[in-house]
Amino acid sequence: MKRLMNWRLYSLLIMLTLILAGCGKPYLSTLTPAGEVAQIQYDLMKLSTLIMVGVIAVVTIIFVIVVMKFRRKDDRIPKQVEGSHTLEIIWTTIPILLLLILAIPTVAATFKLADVSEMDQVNEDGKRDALVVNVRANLYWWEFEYPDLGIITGQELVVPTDQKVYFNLKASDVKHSFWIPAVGGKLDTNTDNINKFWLKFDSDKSEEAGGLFYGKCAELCGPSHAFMDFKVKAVSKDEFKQWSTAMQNADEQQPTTDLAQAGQDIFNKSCIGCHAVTPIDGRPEAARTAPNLATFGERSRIAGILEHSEKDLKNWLANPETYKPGNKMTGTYNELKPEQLDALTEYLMSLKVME
Amino acid sequence: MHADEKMTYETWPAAPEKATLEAKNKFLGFWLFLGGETVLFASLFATYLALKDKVPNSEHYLAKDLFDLPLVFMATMLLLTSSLTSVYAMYHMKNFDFKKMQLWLGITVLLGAGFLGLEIYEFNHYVHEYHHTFTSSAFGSAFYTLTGFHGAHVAFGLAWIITLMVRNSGRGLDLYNAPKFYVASLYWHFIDVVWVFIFTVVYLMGMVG
Amino acid sequence: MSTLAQKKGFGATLWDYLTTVDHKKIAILYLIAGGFFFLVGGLEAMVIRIQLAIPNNDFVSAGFYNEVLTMHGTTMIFLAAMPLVFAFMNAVMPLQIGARDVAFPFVNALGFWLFFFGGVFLNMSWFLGGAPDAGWTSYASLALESPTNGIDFYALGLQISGAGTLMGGINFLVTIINMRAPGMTYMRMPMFTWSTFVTSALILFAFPPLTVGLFLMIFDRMFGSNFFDASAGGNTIIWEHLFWIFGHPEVYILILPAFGIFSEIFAIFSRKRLFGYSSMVFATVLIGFLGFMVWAHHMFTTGLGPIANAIFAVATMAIGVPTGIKIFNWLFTMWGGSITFTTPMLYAIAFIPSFVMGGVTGIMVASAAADYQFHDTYFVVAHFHYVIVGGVVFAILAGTHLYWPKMFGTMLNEFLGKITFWLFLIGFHLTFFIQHFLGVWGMPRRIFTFLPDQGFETSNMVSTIGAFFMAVAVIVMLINVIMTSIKNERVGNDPWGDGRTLEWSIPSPPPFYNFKQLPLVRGLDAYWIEKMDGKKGMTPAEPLGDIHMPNSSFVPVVISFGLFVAAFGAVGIGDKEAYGIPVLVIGFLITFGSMFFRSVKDDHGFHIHKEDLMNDDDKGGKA
Amino acid sequence: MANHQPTSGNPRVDIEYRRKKNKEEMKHQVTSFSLMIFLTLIAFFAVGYGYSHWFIAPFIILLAVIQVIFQLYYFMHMSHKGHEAPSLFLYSGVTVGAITVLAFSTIIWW
Ligand code: HEA
Ligand code: HEA
Ligand code: HEC
Ligand code: CUA
Ligand SMILES: [Cu+2]
Repeated sequence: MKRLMNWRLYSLLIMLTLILAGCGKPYLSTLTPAGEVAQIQYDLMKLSTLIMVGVIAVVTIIFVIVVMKFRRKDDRIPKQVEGSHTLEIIWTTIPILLLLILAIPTVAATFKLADVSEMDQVNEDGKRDALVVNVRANLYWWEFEYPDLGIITGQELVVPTDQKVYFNLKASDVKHSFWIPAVGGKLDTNTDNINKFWLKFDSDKSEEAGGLFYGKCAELCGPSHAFMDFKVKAVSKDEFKQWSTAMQNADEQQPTTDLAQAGQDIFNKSCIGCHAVTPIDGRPEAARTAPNLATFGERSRIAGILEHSEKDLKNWLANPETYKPGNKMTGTYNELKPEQLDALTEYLMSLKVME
Repeated sequence: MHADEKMTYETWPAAPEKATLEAKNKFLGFWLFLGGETVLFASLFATYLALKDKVPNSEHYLAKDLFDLPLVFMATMLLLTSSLTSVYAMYHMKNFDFKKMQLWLGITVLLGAGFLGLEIYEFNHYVHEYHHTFTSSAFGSAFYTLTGFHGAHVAFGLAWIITLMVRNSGRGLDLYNAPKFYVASLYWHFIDVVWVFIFTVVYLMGMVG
Repeated sequence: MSTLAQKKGFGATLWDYLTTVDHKKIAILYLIAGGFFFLVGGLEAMVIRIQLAIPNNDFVSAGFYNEVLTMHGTTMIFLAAMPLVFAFMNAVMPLQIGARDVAFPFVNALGFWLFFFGGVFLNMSWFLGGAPDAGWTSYASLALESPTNGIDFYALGLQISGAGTLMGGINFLVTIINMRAPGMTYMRMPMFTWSTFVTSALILFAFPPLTVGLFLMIFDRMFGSNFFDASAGGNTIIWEHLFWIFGHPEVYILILPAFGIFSEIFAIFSRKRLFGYSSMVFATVLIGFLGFMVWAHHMFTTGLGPIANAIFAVATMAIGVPTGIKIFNWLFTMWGGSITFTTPMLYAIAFIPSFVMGGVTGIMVASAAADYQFHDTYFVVAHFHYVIVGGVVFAILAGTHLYWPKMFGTMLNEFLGKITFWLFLIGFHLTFFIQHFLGVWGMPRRIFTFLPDQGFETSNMVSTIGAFFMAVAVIVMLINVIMTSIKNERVGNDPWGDGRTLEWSIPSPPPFYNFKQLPLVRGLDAYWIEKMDGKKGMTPAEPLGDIHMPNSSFVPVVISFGLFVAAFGAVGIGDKEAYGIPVLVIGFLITFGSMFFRSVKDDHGFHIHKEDLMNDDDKGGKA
Repeated sequence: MANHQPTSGNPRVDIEYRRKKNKEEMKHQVTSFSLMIFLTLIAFFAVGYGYSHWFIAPFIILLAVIQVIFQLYYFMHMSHKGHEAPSLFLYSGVTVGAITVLAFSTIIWW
């Protein structure tokens, strides 16, 4: 009997762990932490879950006893008990102790995660060593600016692994929230101020997740809030170096085929007013009203959600509204004919900085 | 004691504002309401403090450029004095002297109206001299909302006291209307309390930057 | 006065309810209106769940989903849960303290009608261009951008109904402080009365910040001010603070009455006095107090900085302690008792594990650093539905069964009641348990759909199936209500047999003056004490005398209607429509005119004479 | 019941006594009024003379608080018996309000 119970409990636990870890995707789940921040938070989650399961267990045990043992059997009037001081003291102090066990690491972690002092530190050359990314959230798309490197990307954040990356967060229209679940908790992008925090991307975990983390907008921001996804490419420090150098040196890319040339012509007529195609964009923020497309050919998604295929790109260009209701591109250019779509697709897909 | 009993000088109780159950309820209910009003005004003050001198560009006037001490001082004196006159009114109410109560209430109303007049003049002045309006900046919005809420309270208090005076002018004091007068005077004092903080926090602290 | 009424026509009954100032009838009005809005909010919940059943679903569009989502939250909190607890407070609290009515019967009616017209106004948005779509929290930057008039309806509607709630709160406070029967000291008040007291105090202090916040929102949207416009120096965080300074106490405004109802149920159906009564009182007050110190736990990710986050995290956790005290006291009320499993008791029993699960996830999200992960995910959705549905809705359902005989004089069917219970319980856990996992797997809340291949499919389907169980449960309950009303088998004073407090000492439903003679209270559980002493009823504390009663009045409806009209005017002004200002003025004229009328016209009420009371059989609840 | 005042049995004497009490109280009221005016004057003068900001702000707020206490306890009679519930709720309101003001002036800094 006891064996059976044990066995049941054991399998139950295994099942629970499986559900807990198994179903979450490594590129998305907070239960597969892929960096220091997420790890700290995961540890807190585990600690609190442990305490809470304990609390629930105690309550459940008393509960079951009470409900089993004190069912009405006869018409006697039970003794009218007023209370018990001993019990009161017990169930006041034990919860306080449990909460202290949770509160201390909570406070420690809160301060640790908010420590961005390195952002202001400069070395002898008057430059900072820390890698800083300015994140600007816009209705349904993200812009990532590397102020010290002078480059800008849209929709896809590229970061080096195993080092702290610091973020300046803000929104240009309404409030959004910047969240890469597997790598660390979220922080809001406000319209009023700049929020700062840091994240760290673990190289091994990143490999397990396929080198690509899912990022999400976590604050209701309008109809397409559900689709305000972005992706994070975590690469080694060397690769990051290569990438950023390539970005810095990327000139305006010249089309290699006639079709792409035709695409560029259309683009320069209808789209360039909003979209830039070089990673170095000197215009002020307010003028940068659309994702930078310099690396579009190397993207993993279109508009954050669609597959990176020619078919999807044509669909998107033909009718963005179906894919992202309320997006800010719909209706800003003339309807595109199939051959124009072909040309634009050819051109856009050829936009790359890494060869 | 019933609210509709005819009262005389002899039978008039010491605390007419709390002599019947209805009166006690009204008295307490009104105090609780003032407790809520405290939070209401605190929220407005908090908003004002957060938005003080928050303007879109450097062309806007700030608190220290706007305010005019003598004007505020006059307004303050009017309102403070009106608080005292309403105390006089309640003093006579307790002594069952209806005529004198009405007289002092009348003075209170005049002082209150004077205050309101000054406030309207002041707002007008800011709008025309400084283009400091409700819509010109967050500072403007917060300033006019806080002072305007107070001004609206003054206006409402005036209307209330006048209504009471007119309605009861023909019939003198009884236990039905005494609590009404008392509660109205509490309201009036509360308006004064709020003003004390407005002139301190908004005007005086605004002056010193 | 049409008081000792016999059978009346429909028109007369309707007029009776439109003009009533009787707390028992107002309770019924709250029950009906709140119940109606609960169905509306539930229907909206079903739309949410159907839309989320499968990935990339197009049952509703993105924009419409946001409207449904916002209205679900707003309706449930403001127009369903709160009025429903108000229904029980109105129905029961005056009886529990041995009062003949609330302190301000007129204001009580006014409070109801303001709530009602505010709620109707809010829902008019569906037909007038679109409902609000910025979430029930209506965060300022999004709310200002929202293209339809929805947000205007939200701000104005909540302003009107909020005024009603505030009046209700003050009214209950004064009633409890001033109108307790002889012998009913504070420490002899039933737990439900205590929770009404603390809840009302929370209302008194929590609603003004909401009022201010809504005014700022109205001014910004309709009158061109710049409170939340960063480019003009404004700041959206002000709205967040104001909303949550209100919003957090609000959740305790909902749960404390629920705690009160359960306290009564545990005592009645265990036949035992509430264990640790004084610590229960203390815990209730403490929860109310702490409720004002923790609001920023909804804003951990706003960027307030580590100091604020740490302080608010620790303060929030502290609330677990008094709540725990209550949980254990309930368990030990049952301990050694003689438990019967009636429908109300089933809800109360199920409430304990359900609420504890919701409460402990509350402590988990209170851990600021961890909340950076939980915030705005389905984990939070799971948390608050566990406390709200497992706490508040269970209490409302339990209270409905418990107090139905007291309010209507007939018992709801126990068999159907238990079917409702089991369906609802199963559906509830099925719907919301899995959402904890969805949250930590990375599913944000307030998304109108989700993409496949993120691991969300199965769990969302499970959740939707659970919601259908709840819907069926609610439908069974509606059938129960209809059947019971048709059968209409009358019951006596104390239909559950083990009533402990004063309300069970008088007929069901009580006569309109409640107590022929005010009862003398000799201790906690006043009626139980008398029963144990072998007495039939309460000992009167006064000789039979005339009873003073307030007059009915139609003015509350008119006052509220005036604001309803004025609100349309305000919306018009926001749209720069020509009709705006005149309509606003007409509305205010109606309101202030009727207020003026009310204050100028003396209303001394009337007296029921001793002789009439004596003729009134013994149905007048001899004390 | 609150309307049962201590009586000497002779209504006339009582009334005389009460009138005298009222009169005395009215004197206190006038005194506190003068004090309030005085405090106001100090506040305005302090600002008029332009002392340092760090001194003036707390100083005039203190004056305001004192003045308000006069209002509450004398003008609004909170010093009288039967004001337990009013003061409980007023102070609760003040507490909530103070927390609000504190929060708005500390954690909305940008
Ligand atoms: C009835 C409503 C209700 C109740 C009672 C509660 C109760 C609590 N809530 Fe909840 N909450 C909501 C309704 C409610 N909440 C809603 C609606 C939201 C979302 C709003 C929105 O964003 O839309 C929310 C969101 C919310 C957040 C913000 C999450 C986020 O958005 O990121 C937080 C964070 O701290 C929180 C905490 C708590 C805590 C600590 C309690 C505590 O009071 C719980 C205390 C109870 C227990 C702890 C269980 C019993 C205790 C014991 C058995 C003793 C032993 C226990 C321990 C030692 C732990 N709640
Ligand atoms: C009192 C509060 C309350 C209650 C009782 C409920 C009850 C329910 N809620 Fe609610 N919910 C909120 C308050 C509440 N909710 C709030 C505040 C939010 C946040 C909103 C926001 O983000 O802004 C929210 C958000 C919310 C979400 C998240 C949406 C999102 O983030 O995108 C979901 C999703 O599952 C959900 C589901 C449900 C369900 C299935 C129920 C069920 O328990 C409902 C059960 C009731 C029924 C099923 C009745 C159905 C009745 C019928 C079918 C009969 C109809 C027929 C006639 C008219 C005759 N709710
Ligand atoms: C108003 C300015 C505007 C114009 C003009 C415009 N776009 Fe866009 N475009 C946007 C915005 C805003 C987005 C982001 C939409 C979203 O994700 O919500 C976008 C997104 C895109 C994307 C997906 C971006 C990515 O990073 O995945 C592509 C590709 C694109 N646009 C191409 C075009 C082409 C081709 C044209 C011209 C025919 C064009 N755009 C014209 C504003 C514009
Ligand atoms: Cu951006 Cu949600
Ligand atoms: Cu909260």
